[in-house]
Amino acid sequence: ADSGNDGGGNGDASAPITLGTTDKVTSLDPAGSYDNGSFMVMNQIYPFLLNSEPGSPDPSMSLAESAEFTTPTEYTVKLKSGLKWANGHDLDSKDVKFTFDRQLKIADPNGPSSLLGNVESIEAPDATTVVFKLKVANDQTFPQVLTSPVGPIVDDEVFSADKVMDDQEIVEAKAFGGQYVIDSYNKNNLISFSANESYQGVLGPAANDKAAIKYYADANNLKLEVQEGKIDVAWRSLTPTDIEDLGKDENLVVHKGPGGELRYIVFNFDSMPYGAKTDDADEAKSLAVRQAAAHLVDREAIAKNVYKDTYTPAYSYVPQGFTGAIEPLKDLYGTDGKPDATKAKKVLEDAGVETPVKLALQYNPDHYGPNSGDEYALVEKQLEADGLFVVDLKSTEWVTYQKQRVSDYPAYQLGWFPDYSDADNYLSPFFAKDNFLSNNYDNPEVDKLISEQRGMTDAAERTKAIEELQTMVAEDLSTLPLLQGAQVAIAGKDVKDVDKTLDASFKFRLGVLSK
Amino acid sequence: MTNSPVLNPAANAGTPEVLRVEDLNIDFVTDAGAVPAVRGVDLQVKTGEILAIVGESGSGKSVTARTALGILAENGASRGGVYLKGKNMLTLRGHELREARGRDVAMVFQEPSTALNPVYTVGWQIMEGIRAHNKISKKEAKARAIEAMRQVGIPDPEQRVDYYPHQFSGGQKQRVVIAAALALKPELIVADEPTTALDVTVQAEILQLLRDLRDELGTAIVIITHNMGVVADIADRVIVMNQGQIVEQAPVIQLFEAPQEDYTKSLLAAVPHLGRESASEGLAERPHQDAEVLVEAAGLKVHFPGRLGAPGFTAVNEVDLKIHVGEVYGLVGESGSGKTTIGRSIAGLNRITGGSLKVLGYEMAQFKERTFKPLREQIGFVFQDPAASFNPHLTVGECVAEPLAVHRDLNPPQTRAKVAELLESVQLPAGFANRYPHELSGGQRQRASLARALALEPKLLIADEPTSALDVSVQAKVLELFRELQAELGFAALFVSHDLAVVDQLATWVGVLFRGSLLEEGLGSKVLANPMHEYTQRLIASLPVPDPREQAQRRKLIERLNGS
Amino acid sequence: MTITSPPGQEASPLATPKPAKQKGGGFLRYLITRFLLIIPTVFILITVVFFLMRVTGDPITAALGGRLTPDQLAQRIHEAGYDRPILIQYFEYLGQIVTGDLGRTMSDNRAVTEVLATYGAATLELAINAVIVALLVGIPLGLVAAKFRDRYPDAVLRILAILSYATPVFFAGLLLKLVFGVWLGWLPISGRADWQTELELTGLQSPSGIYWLDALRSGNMEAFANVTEHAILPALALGLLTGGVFLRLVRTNAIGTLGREYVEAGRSRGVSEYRLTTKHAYRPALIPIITVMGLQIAMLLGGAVLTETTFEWSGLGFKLAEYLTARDFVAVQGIVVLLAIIVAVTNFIVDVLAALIDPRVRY
Amino acid sequence: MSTATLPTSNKSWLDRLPVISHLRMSSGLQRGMLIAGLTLSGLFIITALFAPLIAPFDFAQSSDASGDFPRQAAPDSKFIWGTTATGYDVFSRTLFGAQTAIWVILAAVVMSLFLGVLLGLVSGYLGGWFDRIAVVLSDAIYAFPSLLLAIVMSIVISQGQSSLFGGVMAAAISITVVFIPQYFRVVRAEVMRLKAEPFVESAQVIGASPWRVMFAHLLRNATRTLPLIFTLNATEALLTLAGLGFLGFGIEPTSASEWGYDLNRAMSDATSGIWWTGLFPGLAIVLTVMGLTLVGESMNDLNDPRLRRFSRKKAKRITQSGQVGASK
Ligand SMILES: Nc1ncnc2c1ncn2[C@@H]1O[C@H](COP(=O)(O)OP(=O)(O)OP(=O)(O)O)[C@@H](O)[C@H]1O
Ligand SMILES: Nc1ncnc2c1ncn2[C@@H]1O[C@H](COP(=O)(O)OP(=O)(O)OP(=O)(O)O)[C@@H](O)[C@H]1O
Ligand SMILES: [Mg+2]
Ligand SMILES: [Mg+2]
Ligand code: NI
Repeated sequence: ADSGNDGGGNGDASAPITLGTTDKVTSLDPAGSYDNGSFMVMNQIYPFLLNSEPGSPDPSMSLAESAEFTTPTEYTVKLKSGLKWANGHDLDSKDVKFTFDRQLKIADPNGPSSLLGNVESIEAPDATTVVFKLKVANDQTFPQVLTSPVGPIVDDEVFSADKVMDDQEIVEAKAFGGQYVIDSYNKNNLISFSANESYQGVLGPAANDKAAIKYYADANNLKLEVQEGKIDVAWRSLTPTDIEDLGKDENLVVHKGPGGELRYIVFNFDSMPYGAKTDDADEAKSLAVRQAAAHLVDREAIAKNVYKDTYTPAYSYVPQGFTGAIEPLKDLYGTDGKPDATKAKKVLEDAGVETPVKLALQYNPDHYGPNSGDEYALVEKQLEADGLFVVDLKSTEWVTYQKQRVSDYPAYQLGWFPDYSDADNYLSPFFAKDNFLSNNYDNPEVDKLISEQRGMTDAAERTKAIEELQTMVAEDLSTLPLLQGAQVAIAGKDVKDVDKTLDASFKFRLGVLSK
Repeated sequence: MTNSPVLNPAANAGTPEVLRVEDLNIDFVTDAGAVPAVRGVDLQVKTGEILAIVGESGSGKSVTARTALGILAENGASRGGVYLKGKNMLTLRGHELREARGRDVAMVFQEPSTALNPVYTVGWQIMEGIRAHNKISKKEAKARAIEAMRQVGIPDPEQRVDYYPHQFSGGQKQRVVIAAALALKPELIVADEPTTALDVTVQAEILQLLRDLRDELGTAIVIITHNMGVVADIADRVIVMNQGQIVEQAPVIQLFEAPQEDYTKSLLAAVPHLGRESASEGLAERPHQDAEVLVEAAGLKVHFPGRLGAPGFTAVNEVDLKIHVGEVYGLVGESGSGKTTIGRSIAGLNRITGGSLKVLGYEMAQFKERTFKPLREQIGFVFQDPAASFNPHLTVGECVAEPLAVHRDLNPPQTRAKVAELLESVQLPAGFANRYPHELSGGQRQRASLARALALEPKLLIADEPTSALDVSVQAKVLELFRELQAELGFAALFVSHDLAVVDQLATWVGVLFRGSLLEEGLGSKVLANPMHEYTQRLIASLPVPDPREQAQRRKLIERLNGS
Repeated sequence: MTITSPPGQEASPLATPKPAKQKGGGFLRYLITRFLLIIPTVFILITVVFFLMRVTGDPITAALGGRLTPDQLAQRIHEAGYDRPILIQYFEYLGQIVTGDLGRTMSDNRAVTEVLATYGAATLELAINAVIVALLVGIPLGLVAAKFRDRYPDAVLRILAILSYATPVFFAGLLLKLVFGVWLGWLPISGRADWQTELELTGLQSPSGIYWLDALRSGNMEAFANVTEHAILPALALGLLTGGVFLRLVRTNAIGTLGREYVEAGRSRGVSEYRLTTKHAYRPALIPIITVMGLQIAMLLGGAVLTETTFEWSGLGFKLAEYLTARDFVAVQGIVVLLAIIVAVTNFIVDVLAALIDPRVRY
Repeated sequence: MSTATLPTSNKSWLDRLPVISHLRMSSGLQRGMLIAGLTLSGLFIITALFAPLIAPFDFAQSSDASGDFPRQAAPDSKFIWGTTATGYDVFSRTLFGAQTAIWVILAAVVMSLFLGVLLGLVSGYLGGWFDRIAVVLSDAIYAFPSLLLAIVMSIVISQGQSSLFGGVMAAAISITVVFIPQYFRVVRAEVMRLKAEPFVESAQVIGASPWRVMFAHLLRNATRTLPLIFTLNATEALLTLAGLGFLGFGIEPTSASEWGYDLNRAMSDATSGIWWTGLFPGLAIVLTVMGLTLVGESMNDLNDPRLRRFSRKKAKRITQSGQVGASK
């Protein structure tokens, strides 16, 4: 197999693009994985009904010719006609129905089927029509769901209806319908792609004929290889030091885009100081403690010192760049986004809280990157700086962390990466009743507004509701947002259009890159 | 060949000398400081002469002899001159030294098993020396190796040349070592205790071989030994060493018949002589035979299973014997004949695998440590190597008190008193109780060991070669003590030894063991003077006596036996 | 260690022993007995790891990104069957293993057997390279050190050996990477080949997975050069570590044998010192050395985890560390089973080898 | 070795202490190596003991009265070995790393010593099915790559918790489990050998109970070589700890300073030209392990008469100076 690697050839579209990453693939089967690494590859090889064009987070028609609510609980998608899979099979509504039925049936523990929680059933009345019957009416997030990890459409003649497929089987059956097909697949080591002639989606034909993804376990090696020009683009999880260093390299360009990742401290309303289940339970005092903490944290310092600005300060529950995102915490706490010890002291005094407040804080060292330790060491310092808090900082490994966080930790670190690019994905999982945080936060007004906004068909009205929600939660401080992640890709100078794909859809599209 | 050593022409003056040592001094540096090993030694060896160097352990025999090859341990330093055919081996270096080694002088070691490299064939090892000195082809070298092996009397040398050392018996290994030494026809062979590791019967053969070599090739031999019998058997001239110095030098007959120095006299006096001082002298029948039987073996069998599927080994086979109260039973036999195994079986250290063995009425076939334990206080045990039988971390007093601690309930002062009493009974000062075992000499340790064995006043004592690790002079004293104590306390004893003379001195009733079977039993004086079994005859004939004239007679006897 | 000849017929005057060739039917028996000993070792390790891994938590919690409520989590664990009695799971697993089915990994959904085949080849390649380096370094230098013991060559070699042992693979790796990769730019610092080469080699007909072998077979010398370039640093890092250990081992044993009487006997025959070292001392020293080297295979595999991680050598050790982090116990157990078998088989081979080299061993 | 070298007990107790007696009997290069080893090890121990006094800052301190520490600052007069990406002082962290290391080493080696010796003694002396099981088990564990075992153990034990004590104990226990078989094997082999020694048999024929034989007679004799294994295992413990830290299964930076972890974090620094964050912890590991190994190896050589060495020069000097006659 002679890839077009014979040097020279600059400027011609067939120069292969190599992407290096540390994000591993769990499974190529959309039913079997729910993580960034797998989804990144799926984005290259599977078609979506709706997908976001480079540069925009909003869904546009891809396989779909049209998609809309035909009744409040029926979302009807019309497919383009004459669609084909790379292996020559027809791509029609049967494939679509099969795809989603299969997700629901398999419901693999590692899979994203939970995103289809609102789907009652799927019907395919004819070859180009698919009707999604929904449980909740007018779900404005549903189009986004179709672009999410649960959205890749698979070939019903290849995939099994009730079992997660082996990657190799998928590759051998050429069951691809995205911009690319996989030529050779060496799991979590090397994947090589070539453009899919039969792709008719919104992304258009790939800007290069061939591409490859090389996997690294250690970001440091990734960094060295991009520096040496062995790969063209390095994507994600470089350490701040690496990024800074690579920025100095004149052959490389650091590309930054908005990030959907949010990092915050979660408070458990039962067990935090003065929490509902503590001996000296007092709602007002407990609120004061959270507020004082909000007054004291210096996000800019963390972003700059620990992350060298690869993260930005977050003053909101919805990351900047999303429709409806505002920064309520900037106004409510500290002064101009800076910490303010006097305010913190006052709020504690007013509530009659004895200082210093003892706070047990947990973070996780192995899931959110190696800098978590540094980050929380700094948070500890900031909280303790003025003698208002005494922090008992501990770390726990991910598996135990996940089991214990709900029951055992009064306050702890958590990060969130969205399933799809809608502000709702930052609100309902956290602040609706019985959310996955299980931190005993319960504000009926918030709960009500959350379920209402999902059904608001008027975009402006919905944006307002989202803004209002952010302010309400900022007052309650169920969680304390600290940082928002940026997307960083390092590419050789000769690589074009990297910035195009670094948008708020958080989808890395190999197809836009070229040399 | 019947020429007597006295008549050996080589002993006369006028023949050229091969080796001359002048004012040799050797010192070693050790942890404890410097050790003077050799002091002002002068000696000569002439062509065709057999010179024996005798002396007690540590007297500097080996160190002196090795300088003839220019071999000295790293931590040693020498002064003086060792002239081998005129070259000073102390100052010779590199190539010249290698030239001399092997060609002019060769060495035969004490332990043939360690002197041969286990992973190469014997032929390879013999050839190596040949090829180191001669530029000849492999084939030629092999032919010469085979020739050398034939010369030392190894059957089928053509095949055996490709055997590995472990495929030879101990005596054959020693022959191979001698063959390797002979291969280059050196003028001097240094043999450092070449027979000590061998059984007497084999020893006789090796000594005969050395003598033949001298006679046929005219090779000069320096033989180191502490066995006066060997000296009497083979030497032309004798050097007696003590504490690094030469005490006396004389032709062999003169030395034995008219020793000049006190040290030599005492040394000779201590050597046990077969047939003299027999314990059963004048007895006609077995004493104590009506007394109570303490140990009774009937068809006793001990079999050791093999490892990893290898066949096992029957060490004791169908042995019947009885030991009566107050009797000393002597057990002799060559190495590996099962003597120790019988002793250990009686003490419950070995399981028996067949037949019956009653010890103080207890059937050992149904041995259980718990039920046997009460009987243990009536059995004492003296081990061969006194150094190893004491726990190095306990004082002698603690060691001797050990049986008391286990079986008697004494308070510390009582124990101390008892220990002092015991030490006194073996003629050791009470102060020795506070010393550690290694701070005692070998003889003192064996006395302490005896004290421990007798602490509970046992009815039965098992002594497994209690003196074979000791020098003759020390051995004589320990044996004397043993005899006195036995007479005084009247315990019965199983006395195991491979030294017939020693057994005869102590035991009235003697059993001869051969490959696990008891060949014959009887009064010591009878068995040794008038052996019934052919094996016993050979055994006794092979034992060299420390008297050159008598030994010359005995050698004729052995030749006759061999001829038959 | 004292090698004493086994007890047996010693000299006897009445009959000359018949030394016969000892090898024969007994050897097969020895082989089989020794081979059967592999089974308990492997079985024990499987069992130990099985239970240890179950204590560490379940893979489902580990895999999910903190998006589920505790109830949902419990539900999913239940569905996957990880809340059943552990003994039932254990016997189920044993039954599976016996049929040669090691299951599928939980964290990336692959057949464990496939994982073993793919990454096992890489580890094998690394181990072979490292052992070659180690032998080339360890044995000659060890003999030199023994010969010159306590003189300067020895002191220098020993310090170097200790240094190589004292430097953790990852630190050595870091230094090697910095010097040869970053500063000098001579050698690649990670992976087993450039991605283009790798693509080509994996695309071959029935690849062996050992890249230099595949490159040679394909006849592509460029690929071979590329593969070799990549192999150098990892082989050095791991090989030098092991080589240092070998050096010390050879030195100690050679000194031991140099002090033996048969060496003295050789010397007394006028054999040269060079020959005494290389022939007399070396061969007998080899027996304990081989035995201990067999045990070193475990150390080598341990070192391989760190080496593979440092140099991104996608072998078993590298994968193992990853799967451990993911608490993917199906994968971990599979790898452990293989490692256990490798270790047990190596020790078996070593024992047999030692027995073959040592003429004294009778079967 | 089959002949025991007996301690010369007429010397003062000081001279009989393992290391000191070794130092006295060494000479030449061997002595040089022993002294170098002792110096390095001594440095390590002193650093560990007095880290809080010597170190200018705490191991997790990133600011002082004059403000936040610079990040990744090159060595200068205030931060003599520079600072890390978190602003910790490399010098202080390296010093405190010695403290962590020594805790882990001590805990691990002492625990494995205790258990391993006990098991080896009982198993070797009593034999039987217990012995057989213990041997197979320990062989299996011994044969398995120790680092991997330690990783698994550390996950099991710590369950991911990071407190100082928890972290240190988890590391220590993981290492303990790996080491027990080593002590077990050594002691058991020694016991098996000693069991056949006449002094043990002489206790048996006297009728001493198994417990008495084991603890009064065998224990002291069987543990003769342990100081040696102790030092060698200490190095292995240290390397295992560093390996754990490097792979991220070790102790968190805010609970204690650990060299392996620091090295891991320094990997990306090093490739960015920031050499000081990795070099010093790396060197600390190398030097400490070297020191301990040198001590262990020298002791090994000196314990084994075959390996012990006196120079011919020294012998010459002594003979020539004629002081021989004087010494006893
Ligand atoms: N390498 C050495 N280092 C220290 N001392 C030594 C060394 N070799 C010999 N000696 C000492 O030199 C003295 C003479 O030793 P040598 O071996 O010559 O005795 P020997 O007469 O042959 O005794 P044996 O009959 O026991 O063989 C002894 O005290 C011995 O301890
Ligand atoms: N534990 C054992 N396992 C296997 N064979 C053994 C064992 N103990 C002794 N033997 C063998 O049994 C035979 C008799 O041994 P024993 O020790 O009784 O001989 P011995 O007559 O005391 O010899 P020596 O004079 O050399 O002490 C020997 O061949 C020996 O190798
Ligand atoms: Mg001697
Ligand atoms: Mg015996
Ligand atoms: Ni030994």
